[in-house]
Amino acid sequence: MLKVALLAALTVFICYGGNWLFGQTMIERPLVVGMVTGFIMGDLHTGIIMGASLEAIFMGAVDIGGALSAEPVTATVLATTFSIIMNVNQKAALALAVPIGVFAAFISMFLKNVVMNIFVPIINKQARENNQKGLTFTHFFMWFLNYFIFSLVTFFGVLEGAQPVQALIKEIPDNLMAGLSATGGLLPAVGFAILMRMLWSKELSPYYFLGFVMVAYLNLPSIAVAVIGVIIVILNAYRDRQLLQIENNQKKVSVVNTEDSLANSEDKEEEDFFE
Amino acid sequence: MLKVALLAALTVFICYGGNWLFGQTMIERPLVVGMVTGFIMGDLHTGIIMGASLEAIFMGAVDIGGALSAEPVTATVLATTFSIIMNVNQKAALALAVPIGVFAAFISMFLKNVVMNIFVPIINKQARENNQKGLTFTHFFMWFLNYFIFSLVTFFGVLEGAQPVQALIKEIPDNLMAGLSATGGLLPAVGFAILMRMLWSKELSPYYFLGFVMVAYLNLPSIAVAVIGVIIVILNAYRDRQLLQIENNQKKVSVVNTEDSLANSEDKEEEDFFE
Amino acid sequence: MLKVALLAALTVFICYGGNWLFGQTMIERPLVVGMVTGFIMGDLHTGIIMGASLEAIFMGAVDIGGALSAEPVTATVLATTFSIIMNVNQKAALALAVPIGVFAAFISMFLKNVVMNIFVPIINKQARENNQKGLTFTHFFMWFLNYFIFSLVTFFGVLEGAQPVQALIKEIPDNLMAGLSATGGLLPAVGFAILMRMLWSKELSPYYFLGFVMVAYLNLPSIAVAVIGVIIVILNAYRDRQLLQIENNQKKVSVVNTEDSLANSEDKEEEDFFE
Amino acid sequence: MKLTKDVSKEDKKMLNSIFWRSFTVFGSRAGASMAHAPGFIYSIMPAIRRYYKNPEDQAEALSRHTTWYNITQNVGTFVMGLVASMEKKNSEEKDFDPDSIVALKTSLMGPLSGIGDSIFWGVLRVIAAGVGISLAAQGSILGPILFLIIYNVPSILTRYYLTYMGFTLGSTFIENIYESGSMKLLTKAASTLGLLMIGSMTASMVIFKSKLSIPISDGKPILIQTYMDQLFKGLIPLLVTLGCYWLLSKKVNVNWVLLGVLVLAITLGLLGVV
Amino acid sequence: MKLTKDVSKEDKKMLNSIFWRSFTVFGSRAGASMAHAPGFIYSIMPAIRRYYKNPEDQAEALSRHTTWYNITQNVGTFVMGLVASMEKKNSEEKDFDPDSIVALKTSLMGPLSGIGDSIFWGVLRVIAAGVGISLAAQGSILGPILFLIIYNVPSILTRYYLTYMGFTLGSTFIENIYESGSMKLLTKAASTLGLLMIGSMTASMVIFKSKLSIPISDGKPILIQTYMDQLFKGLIPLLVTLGCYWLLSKKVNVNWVLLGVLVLAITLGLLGVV
Amino acid sequence: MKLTKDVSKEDKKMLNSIFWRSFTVFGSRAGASMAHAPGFIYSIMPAIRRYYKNPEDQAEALSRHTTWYNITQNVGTFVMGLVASMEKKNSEEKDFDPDSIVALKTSLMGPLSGIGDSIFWGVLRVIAAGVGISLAAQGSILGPILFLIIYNVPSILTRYYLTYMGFTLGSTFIENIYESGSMKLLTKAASTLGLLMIGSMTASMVIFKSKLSIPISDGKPILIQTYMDQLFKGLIPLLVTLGCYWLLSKKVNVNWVLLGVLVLAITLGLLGVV
Ligand SMILES: OC[C@H]1O[C@H](O)[C@@H](O)[C@@H](O)[C@@H]1O
Ligand SMILES: OC[C@H]1O[C@H](O)[C@@H](O)[C@@H](O)[C@@H]1O
Ligand SMILES: OC[C@H]1O[C@H](O)[C@@H](O)[C@@H](O)[C@@H]1O
Repeated sequence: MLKVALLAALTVFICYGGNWLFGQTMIERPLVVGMVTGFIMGDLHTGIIMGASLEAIFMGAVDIGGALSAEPVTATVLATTFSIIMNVNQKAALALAVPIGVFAAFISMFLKNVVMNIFVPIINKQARENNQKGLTFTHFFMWFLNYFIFSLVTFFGVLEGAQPVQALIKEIPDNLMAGLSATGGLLPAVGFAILMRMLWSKELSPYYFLGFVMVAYLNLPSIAVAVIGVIIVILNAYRDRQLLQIENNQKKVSVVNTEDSLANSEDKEEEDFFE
Repeated sequence: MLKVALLAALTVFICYGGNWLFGQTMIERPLVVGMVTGFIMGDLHTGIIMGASLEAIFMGAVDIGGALSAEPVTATVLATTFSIIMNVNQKAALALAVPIGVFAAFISMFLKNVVMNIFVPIINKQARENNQKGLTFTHFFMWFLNYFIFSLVTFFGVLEGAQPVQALIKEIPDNLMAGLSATGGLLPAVGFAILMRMLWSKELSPYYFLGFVMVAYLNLPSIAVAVIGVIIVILNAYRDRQLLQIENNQKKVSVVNTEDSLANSEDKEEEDFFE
Repeated sequence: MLKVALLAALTVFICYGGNWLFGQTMIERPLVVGMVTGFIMGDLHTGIIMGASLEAIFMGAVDIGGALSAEPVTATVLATTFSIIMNVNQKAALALAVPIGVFAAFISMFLKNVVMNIFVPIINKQARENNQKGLTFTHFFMWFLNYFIFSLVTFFGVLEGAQPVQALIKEIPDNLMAGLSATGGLLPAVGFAILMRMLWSKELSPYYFLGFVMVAYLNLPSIAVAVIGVIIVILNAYRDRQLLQIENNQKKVSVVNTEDSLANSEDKEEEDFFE
Repeated sequence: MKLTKDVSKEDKKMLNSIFWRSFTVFGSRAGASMAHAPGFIYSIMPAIRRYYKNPEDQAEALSRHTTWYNITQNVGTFVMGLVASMEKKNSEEKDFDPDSIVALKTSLMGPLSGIGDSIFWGVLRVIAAGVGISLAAQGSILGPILFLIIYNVPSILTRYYLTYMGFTLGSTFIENIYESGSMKLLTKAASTLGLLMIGSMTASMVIFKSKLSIPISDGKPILIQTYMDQLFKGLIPLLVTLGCYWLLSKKVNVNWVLLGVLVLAITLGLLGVV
Repeated sequence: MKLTKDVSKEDKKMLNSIFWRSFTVFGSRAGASMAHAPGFIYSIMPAIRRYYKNPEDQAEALSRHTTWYNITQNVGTFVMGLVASMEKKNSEEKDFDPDSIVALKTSLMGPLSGIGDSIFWGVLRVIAAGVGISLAAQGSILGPILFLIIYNVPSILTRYYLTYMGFTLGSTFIENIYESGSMKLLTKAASTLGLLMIGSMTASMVIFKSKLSIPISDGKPILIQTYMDQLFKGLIPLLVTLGCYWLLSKKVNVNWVLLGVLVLAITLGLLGVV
Repeated sequence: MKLTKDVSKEDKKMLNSIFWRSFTVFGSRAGASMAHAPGFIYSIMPAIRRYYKNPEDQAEALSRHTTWYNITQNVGTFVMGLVASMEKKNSEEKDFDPDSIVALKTSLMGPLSGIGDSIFWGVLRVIAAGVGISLAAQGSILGPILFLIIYNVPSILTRYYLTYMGFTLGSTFIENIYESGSMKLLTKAASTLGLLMIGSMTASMVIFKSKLSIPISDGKPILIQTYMDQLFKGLIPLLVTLGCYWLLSKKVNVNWVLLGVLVLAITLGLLGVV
């Protein structure tokens, strides 16, 4: 069991750490993680199939602005391992993946956002001293430390989890299980809210709802929404450019005509009404 | 049978009169009327079920600008009563509801728009004399009179209609029946035309057709059309406001530049072409 | 067989030649050609049914800017004739129609665009000499010659094709057959590209993609796309007109304010960025 | 909540009274010349009593409102609030033109009914009925109950807040946005939404299905309706509605139009078309 | 009807003659240099005969029109009417520049064909064929007949009214709207609609289906087409069409493009891709 | 290709180095105050070394970039290239304000992440996963492989070209378009697309299904979810997302929001709502 635990932890380290060290190439997604786990645990076929199921389940588990709703690597590795090695029923393993993912997401965020704060003064110091070697080392050391610690979750998860997990599945009340699953469905909202904070403006907010309706009521896939979006944006840009030129021309003219100062104050009033 | 007729007329009075005395709270719709009739006639379950069917049938029976295509209360009360009390086959009762509704709608409009005209001079007089009590009384008396008379239709409908109705159903030629049903489908057009008169302008007419296409070809439910409508309207309003400001600025400038009088006459020509 | 060949050639002449002599009334489309062939070959019913099938197959075979992907008349006449007279299996006949159509399209284009060039100097001469009778004669003679020659294809196709066709169907490798069918699917692209050349502009190109998405993802039929298109165009035209008036006003003002020459050069720069 | 803040206690009492009375506004209908004038007068009475102490002034104000009144009722309270604020102004300022009250009131009827009927008849009622029908069809009493709740909660809230909004925004505001050109924008926005919704209602609620069919020698007959749908879905409902609109815009009386549609439908029925 | 009102009796006769002759305009096609010039000359002859009495002038006018001509034919009558009005003007005014006739004619070919082919080939024919096919598929002769009626009634009406419209609007109008900038708007509107429709035609009429599939050890093979559709529906038709457009815009001869697509399709077939 | 043309050989070497280092940019995350500053510093180091020969200047430049950094990474190289060009300028011009480097960098984070995350997380990944899942579900190893290829080819190309684009466009360009007002247009375009995509992601990826139902005496129970969908599809996901946004906009810490949603979901679970 120790060997399995080690291998599982290693898989997490490779897939999760690797993903973030090498350009977020999405090798952290269940599709890939499932395959890798299957390969390492000696049942590639099961790994691929479970990866497919988990990818669908974790479709909404996006990592945006550092907020993630569920951490897919740990979830996939544990679920797949349980299924291959410990003969946990495949459906039960899938059901377990969501709460594991939500739990792992919290640990990951705690590590990255809170624990790793201890390096802040070090980095500041190294920068002040132009210690470039040091900065490079710190960067990679932080990476190693973070993902090493994080892999321990999986290590102990497998080591200690073998039996309890089986028991747990039977014991966790259905309601709690349903609640944990629901978190996986609702948490992506936070990531999107972070993005919205960056982009939201009253003037453009209708487009948010337009995008929503296009999926909710017209069932458009994201590529179609994107293409329509680009179309809208280009058409708007031409219009905006035309108006910008008119306004720029107007500004030049108004330099000549001085009574404009008066005009502006009137415009203000109107604007207030619409805000 | 007298008791049934009385109860039915009472139901009409309560639901129809009540709806219009108390804020048009839609207690005149078949869903509610069916339930009430069922309760009063002693078979709540049948009432509710028939209300559901009739609500669907009368979905287009809207009362707009005072024009209504079918009067749902009389139709629902009679159909439900016939079905519960007189064991008229439920399907036959539903089929009968549309012509009854169309007929009742004409009576209702005749009462409200023609007969009630007799009160016009009275109201004018009371207003001129600052007779506030009188005005209040007239208001409520008109309400009572109108719906009382109207309820008589149902009263005699039940009293005299018991047997004849059964016969009628068998005798009315199918073609006529189909025609009467079709009126229920086409008459809402008049209500919408009344609304269109209020809002139509050549410039905005495309939106009417857009709304039509959104339902006819994209099968969008009304809530989705409304949301998309609000989105369009807001986006347009921002654009319009921007243009309004530009135009207002221009007007101020043109006060200075006098050759504009010439300009305007040219614009006119162009406009004529587009109209 | 000679008689059949003559009749078939005649049908092509009537339908294809007739279509283009009398206002392109679409009597060249399989629906009509199938019926005519069926009538002439003595089996109207089969003709109509095959016409329906072929119309669907040749739906994309449009003749635009003189480029056509498949010539439907020869294809329909031959397929229908083979089926009625030679008892070629109906499905096989339909399968054969596409390659025949593609082949016939090339011959037709070769005749019209290359061979018919020989008349160019004649027409120039007659015009120079104000020989109106001559011009009229040349016009109709070109028509006759072109479609007469073209009908020979069908004549020999039937005369020589009777047996070989049966053999051919068995011999043509499936792959080649598939390739020939695919040409029918891809060639309309050329016609549309010709139209695009006439209309394309960077500013309006988004509408091309919008039209594409409306069919590909919303499955709208062409009438709905057209109606939505008209709606968009009208709304845009109102906006454009408003802006045109503003710009025209501005031009008049800028005659007075001379520093505008400077302004324009600045605008240029911006524009370059967006192009 | 915000809206009611700056209103004096007495005005609040008056507005609440208008709000309650407004429920009865469509109780009576005085024919084609006055329509709901009696209900409007009854609703606005508290304002008239409050601002005019003099019986002659009250009589004058009451007479003013004997003219045609008809606006979607839970939106109409906006106009009532507005009229209240204008009557107040009229009672205070000597040179206020009382005719402007009726003028403004009348000019708002079209746009407000257009948008109001679209939203309440066209959207809210339809959604509420959708929910209600599917519950009631299974015999559940929740059907009608939910129907009433879904429809009336937003409806009554609208009625309430618009009463206050009309009053606090007041006529100066209305005049201001008229002058600045913003009124055009507001009307345009309302009309756009209204027309869009009416278009959608035309497609969903005006129904026409022909049962004409072409007999086929061997095989089942061909339904004409199928081909009309292929030409353009809902063509007949669209044409009938546009036809009615065209007649109304030519000043044909609405009753003739109603009768015309009725005759048309029955004729089509007798001819076996529908 | 309105359009024909202000036209003199003789001009009406001439326009009717042009209308009838225009049916034959595409009868001949004089290759890649003149295209339908002979048909155009034949159609416009009545105008030339009417306005130029002098044989030399007639010859000049005829020669003028030996240049390339090609416009969707039932829309092209607009240009014929317009040319008639310009020839008239040229015969009356000494300083009229006859070159402008050909210039205007040529400049209208693009937009008018774009919009014309879209509407007639892309919409009207498709609808008519839709109706026709479903009837004919059941063996009914109504299929082809309705097909012809649905297509030709609007088509011939268009041809007729545009003949008059081109003539009555005349060249002054065209010049005016060019100057005022409205021509840009009209062209933009036509091009917008045209491009939209061509886009929709690309999606519905350019067809590509790969039969390539990936074998699965146990289970049925996976169709590549499914995954291409998941990437973007109709990707290949779109790319092929854009490719053709790109080649044409690089002045590649259309015959080479046609040949290229043919070779491509057959190659794909031989390779077992389609 | 075009973009790399005018860049000197040494600058090319530097940019390639930045490109490669940028892959590690998110390797470390230094908490809520610096985020990915270490990775950014490591990535931009080649530029600092190249343009500043003096250790003090290097130290200053390094310190400058110890501030919060976080942008969708394959889009962030645009900022890296831009910063490189600004550091260059700073090293050459005496009166260049080095603060503007950090200011510009920071101001680009929002829009670039918005659009970047939408395109890469929202569109590309979803398409790639769609293809991948359907293959992998049948046990084919092509699933994960195609998933990686479809996602990474465009992703890495973007990363590469944006490095160069940021550098060659340079800060003058950015300033110019800021002044001319075009920056507003660009930001608007990016935000529009971003918001549209986030809206679509809200509808497709935020999931809520209530299992509450109303028991029916005779017949199967009525699912509440059906009626909520009738009111407005995806209402709860929309409200939850808007709620989160509202909290964030009120400066509530994101961790509290996360916790809140967690508690909400579990509570709903315990109450038997989901
Ligand atoms: O939002 C920008 C960026 O933020 C964090 O670094 C991660 O969540 C990334 O996945 C995301 O692209
Ligand atoms: O159109 C406004 C108004 O007119 C009448 O009063 C009735 O038809 C109401 O239902 C409607 O809201
Ligand atoms: O494109 C204009 C015109 O070109 C050619 O004459 C033919 O292809 C016609 O079908 C087409 O309408």
